[in-house]
Amino acid sequence: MKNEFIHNDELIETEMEITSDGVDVAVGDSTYHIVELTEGKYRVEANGMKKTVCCVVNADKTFLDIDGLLIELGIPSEDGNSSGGAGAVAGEKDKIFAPMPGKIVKLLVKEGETVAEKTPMVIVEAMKMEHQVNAAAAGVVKKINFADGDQVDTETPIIELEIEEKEE
Amino acid sequence: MKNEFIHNDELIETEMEITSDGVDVAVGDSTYHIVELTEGKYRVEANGMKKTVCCVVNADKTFLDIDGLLIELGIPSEDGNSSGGAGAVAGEKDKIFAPMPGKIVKLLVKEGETVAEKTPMVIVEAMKMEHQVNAAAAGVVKKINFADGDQVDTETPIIELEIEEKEE
Amino acid sequence: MADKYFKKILVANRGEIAMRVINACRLLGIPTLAVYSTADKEAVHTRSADEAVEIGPPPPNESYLAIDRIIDVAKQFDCDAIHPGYGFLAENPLLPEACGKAGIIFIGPSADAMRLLGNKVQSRIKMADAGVPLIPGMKSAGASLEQFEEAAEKAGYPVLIKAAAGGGGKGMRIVRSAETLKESIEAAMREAKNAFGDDTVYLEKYVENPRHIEFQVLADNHGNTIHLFERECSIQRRHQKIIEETPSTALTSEIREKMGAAAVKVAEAAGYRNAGTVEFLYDTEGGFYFLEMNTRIQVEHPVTEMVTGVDLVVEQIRIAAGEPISDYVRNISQRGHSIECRIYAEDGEDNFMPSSGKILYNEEPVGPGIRVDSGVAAGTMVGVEYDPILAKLIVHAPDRDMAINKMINALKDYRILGIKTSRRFMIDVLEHTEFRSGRTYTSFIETHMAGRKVDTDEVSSLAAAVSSAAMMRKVNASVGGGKKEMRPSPWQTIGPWEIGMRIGK
Amino acid sequence: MADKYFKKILVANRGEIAMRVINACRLLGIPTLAVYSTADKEAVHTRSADEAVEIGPPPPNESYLAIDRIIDVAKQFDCDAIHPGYGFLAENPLLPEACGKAGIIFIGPSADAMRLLGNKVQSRIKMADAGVPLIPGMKSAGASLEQFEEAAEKAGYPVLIKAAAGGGGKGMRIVRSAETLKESIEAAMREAKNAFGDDTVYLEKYVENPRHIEFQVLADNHGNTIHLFERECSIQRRHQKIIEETPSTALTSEIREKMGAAAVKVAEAAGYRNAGTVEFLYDTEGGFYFLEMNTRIQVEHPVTEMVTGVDLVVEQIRIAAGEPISDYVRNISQRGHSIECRIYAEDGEDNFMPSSGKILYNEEPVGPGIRVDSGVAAGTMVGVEYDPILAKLIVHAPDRDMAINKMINALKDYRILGIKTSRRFMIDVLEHTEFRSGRTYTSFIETHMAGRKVDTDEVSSLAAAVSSAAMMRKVNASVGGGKKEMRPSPWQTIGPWEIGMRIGK
Repeated sequence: MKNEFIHNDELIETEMEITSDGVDVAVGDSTYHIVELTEGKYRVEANGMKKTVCCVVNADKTFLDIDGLLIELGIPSEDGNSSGGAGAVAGEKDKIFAPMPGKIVKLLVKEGETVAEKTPMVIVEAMKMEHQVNAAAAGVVKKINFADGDQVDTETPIIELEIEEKEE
Repeated sequence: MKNEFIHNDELIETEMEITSDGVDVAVGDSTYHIVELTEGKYRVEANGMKKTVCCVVNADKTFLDIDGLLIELGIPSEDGNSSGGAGAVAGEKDKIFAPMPGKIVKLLVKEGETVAEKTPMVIVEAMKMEHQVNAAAAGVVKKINFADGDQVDTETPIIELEIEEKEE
Repeated sequence: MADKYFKKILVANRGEIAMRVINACRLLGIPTLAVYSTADKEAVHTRSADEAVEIGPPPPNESYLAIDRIIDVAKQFDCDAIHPGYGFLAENPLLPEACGKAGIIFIGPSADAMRLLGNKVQSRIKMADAGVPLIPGMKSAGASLEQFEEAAEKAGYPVLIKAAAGGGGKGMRIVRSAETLKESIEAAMREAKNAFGDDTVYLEKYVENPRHIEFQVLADNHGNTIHLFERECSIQRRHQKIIEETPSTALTSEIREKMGAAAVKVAEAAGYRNAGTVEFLYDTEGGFYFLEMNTRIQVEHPVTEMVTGVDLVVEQIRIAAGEPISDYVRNISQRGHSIECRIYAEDGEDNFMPSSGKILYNEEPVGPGIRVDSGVAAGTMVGVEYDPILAKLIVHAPDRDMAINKMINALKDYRILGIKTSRRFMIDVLEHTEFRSGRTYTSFIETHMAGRKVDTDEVSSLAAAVSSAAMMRKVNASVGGGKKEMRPSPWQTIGPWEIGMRIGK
Repeated sequence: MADKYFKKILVANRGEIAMRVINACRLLGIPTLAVYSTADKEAVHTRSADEAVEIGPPPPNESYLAIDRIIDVAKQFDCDAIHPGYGFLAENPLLPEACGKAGIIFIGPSADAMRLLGNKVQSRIKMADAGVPLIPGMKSAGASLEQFEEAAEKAGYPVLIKAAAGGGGKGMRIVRSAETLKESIEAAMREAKNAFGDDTVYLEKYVENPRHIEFQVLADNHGNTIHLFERECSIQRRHQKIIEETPSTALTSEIREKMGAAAVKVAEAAGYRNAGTVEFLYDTEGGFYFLEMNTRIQVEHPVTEMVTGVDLVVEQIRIAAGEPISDYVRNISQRGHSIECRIYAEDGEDNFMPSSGKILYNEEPVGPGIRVDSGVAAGTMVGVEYDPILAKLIVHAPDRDMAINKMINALKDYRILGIKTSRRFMIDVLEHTEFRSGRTYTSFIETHMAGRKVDTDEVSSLAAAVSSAAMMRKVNASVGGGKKEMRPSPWQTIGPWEIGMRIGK
């Protein structure tokens, strides 16, 4: 049985075989022996390591807890796209979104301005705290879709950037 | 949606309707409004009473916890039989079983002997404790299938009784 | 039980603190009534109280802050006392006043004490008069930029801008040089205005490498005021406490006694009743300065309970009912060590960005000396309307080293999926040698955790492997074996309502 | 942590006590190795230790009692200490002897102390010499029926027949008249033979309306022996404790001091080291009689931990490593009240008949002052091979009334489905006015609960209603709406293995 997942823009392929007491999952060079303890809770053994990992699947993502570290993987849909995964939005470095629905306190850049990576772009207030959103990459401010005081959701980009192309 | 359950040899019929936030289940004159809190955990409201009840279904029984009280209901199969429910074995008052796999320490009756209800019949040792099994009904000992010192399981009756018929 | 103290207590709060109050009432055999907004129809506190009454739509000022509505419900449902928890109305003097008029007991201090202590500027003046040590700074709120500039020069940079009505880091700014003073004052005023409806701010000397040490106090109506030792709450991110402990590694028994006496003096000077907390800044030379007194039960009260054996919410109820502080409580000592970690809906791997969504999985750690005060369960929707605290994890052990070990294990065993938390971040703090050695200054996270990077790529293979196994639960075997034909089982969605709805359609 | 005491500890037990030891080791940062029989391949202790080694088939004498095998595993996997828990090898002097030969530390008393105290007859003689009060009765085991008859006449009926090697109610019989003496001796001998391989029994006066009060003791290798106050364990069914508490409502501080001193005297007379428990019978006139000393950690040790703040298993490990009892432990006091309820796999509604099967649902209560020591989880198979204890529920509160309320609520919130437990029975005990008033004699259940009838018919409608709702989870909606066509979803079976197997087919 094969599966594919997306993490930080990278595709991870797995191959699973049923064993007498659980499954063996091969990922790259490693094979993980996995036993379900209760629904959502798995014991994993690989290369002498033994861990209990929790995982649930919801919509197009898997949610995992590995020793307190939370990871989400995207599940590609049939047509090859994925909306999920913490890394899924990382491909959209040219768009600045509000971290959560809130109000724009102050825009810190203007259209046409050149910004470096990590330049503070906008302050959004949500849950009674101010959150500063920085540029994920260097570039030029192409478009600003809101003004100070506007309510924003997390779907519409506040600022759109023209990303500087780097050697990669 | 209709369901049937068996409790202490009696059939209980229920009729369930879906509501906006859960289900309404009618049993006899009462209607219970039930909302699932998490899998296996339900909030029940009826006649001003409000309770959290746990219930799981396994094989042909439902297992419930009502304020620490444990109840099992049998689910009748398509052909009308039920193997489940605490009351299911109550129909077999003519057979004396070991409460759990163990060893017969001492048979207290002989074939042909007439016994009253609650007469001690046999002592079985299991889990390092002696358990005395009493007659569930008055009758005559028809057959004894084991001898002192024998290992017994819970499937084969240790003693078979000829039950005295009473006016019922 | 001889005396039940009250007929029924209305719990004017939500989340873990509402559950905490409900549990204390169950302990005393007092029935509880929960109030809830429409967003909390299925919340844990709503379904846990003996009765629950809807009081309005999600925005707090139309529900949890609606004093008139809450008083009406209390009267209608025959409640003779109201417990405000923390946050919401807990420090609003209008609630005890409204209670007084309605003949209902408010479980907390008087409106007057609240007003005095709620104003940071006034309370500083009062406490200075009472001889309690204060941080050098402005004696009153600044009106002009010049006044601020002058005060800053006098105290010496760095200085701190604080909201007069504030708390919890809101409306607070550290200023390290004169150039950034103006913009910091403006930002602080903006936040203060939004958070408290009052943009008054003031300035004081910023103590470098301080610890935040606070003392729990209890005062009854019979003239007794006692302290229940300290809590150290130095581990803060953005001025918000995340890890608290007691005893503090910094205090000698001599200093503890001095600070405890000062805390009692503060409460007495304010004419305080019920449970409160006196906050001090503690410097590296053993000096301590009064910051403020919080007029409510604190988020971090459980660590005090763990080392003293006192149930503070029970004591709040007893004191409100007119009982004197019992001998049991007056004779307490500190026993062992306790640590609390706050479980917030925030991303510890991404600058504590608030997180919202549905809790898909919730498993709490159990075992000797482990306590979880939680306000959520699997299926709970965590929105952005309310305080992002989900739960508190508290441990107790004979000594600090063992308490740290216990907390690290408990954080690993505490499984919440569906929303982000900072459990891994807190594990990294607890495992840090500086934390282990007790050098816990309020700058700890800035100093030691700023460079922290978690490489999730390292565990991505493991994550994908377990995800594969979990997918087995997601696909419906009866549909067929091929990968193409797999589809989600209609029964596998978390969220009970969806099930009824699907069948209903 | 400065000192880890041991490199690795082998836990020679299973169930909740193995988990308890593993948790204490995690607290100290000591790695653990679990041993397990093939029946326990998926048991909670097997998967919780850092390493786990299979040691044999299910029958205890081929696995958990196989000393040679356990010593071999300890040597092979570099364990320098063994903790035996309770039951199994805990009181078998051959284990400490084998440990000594292998250069492994046994976490417990010496073989000599175990031998002396393990023999009830010998230990009575020793303690009588030391001046510890004893119940009148035979000074040694009876050889002939005449000797028993004579001793019974002298002590006066009722008398008690007890196994010399026994404990836990096995091989024990109360005899109220001379006519039933013979058959009772025979039954006791039979049980003793089966349980301990030794049919030696003896006779003593049976004290009517006694309480079972025991004292926890700790003794180190530096000449210090202390007691950690009492536990009252009077609530017993078939001589098996089910509810324990501390402090006892029967003791004045004067009598507590006297009994504590007697307990220390017993431990000192036996040359005892590590943790042990001295059991007394306490009569209605304030008299107390030495019964026996248990040379292990007890099932009910958590109540002592809750009121003293000491971690007894940690202390066992420290003492075994040669550490003196710490000042922290020596300066303890009793704080608040603690109660423990044992959660056995047994039917509280049917004469405590043992119950076996798979645990289908397991939800543990949480909250301030609630502790669960559990050895099971959802999916655990509970068989008949081993001790039927599943878990222990422990509460702590400022006073006894609050502790009782907390325990009743916690028992209701503790949900285990699939096997029977006696939670409802224990709730009924706790709610009984005689329990509430503290009149807890060992005859409590016989006297007050014998007539107890639970009418499950009363709640059968409620049960059927909830069962209907639960059936929705069981049927597969995709198959069709009609009742006839409903069938179980293949994914709804609890039990992870079945899933893999089904797909595999």
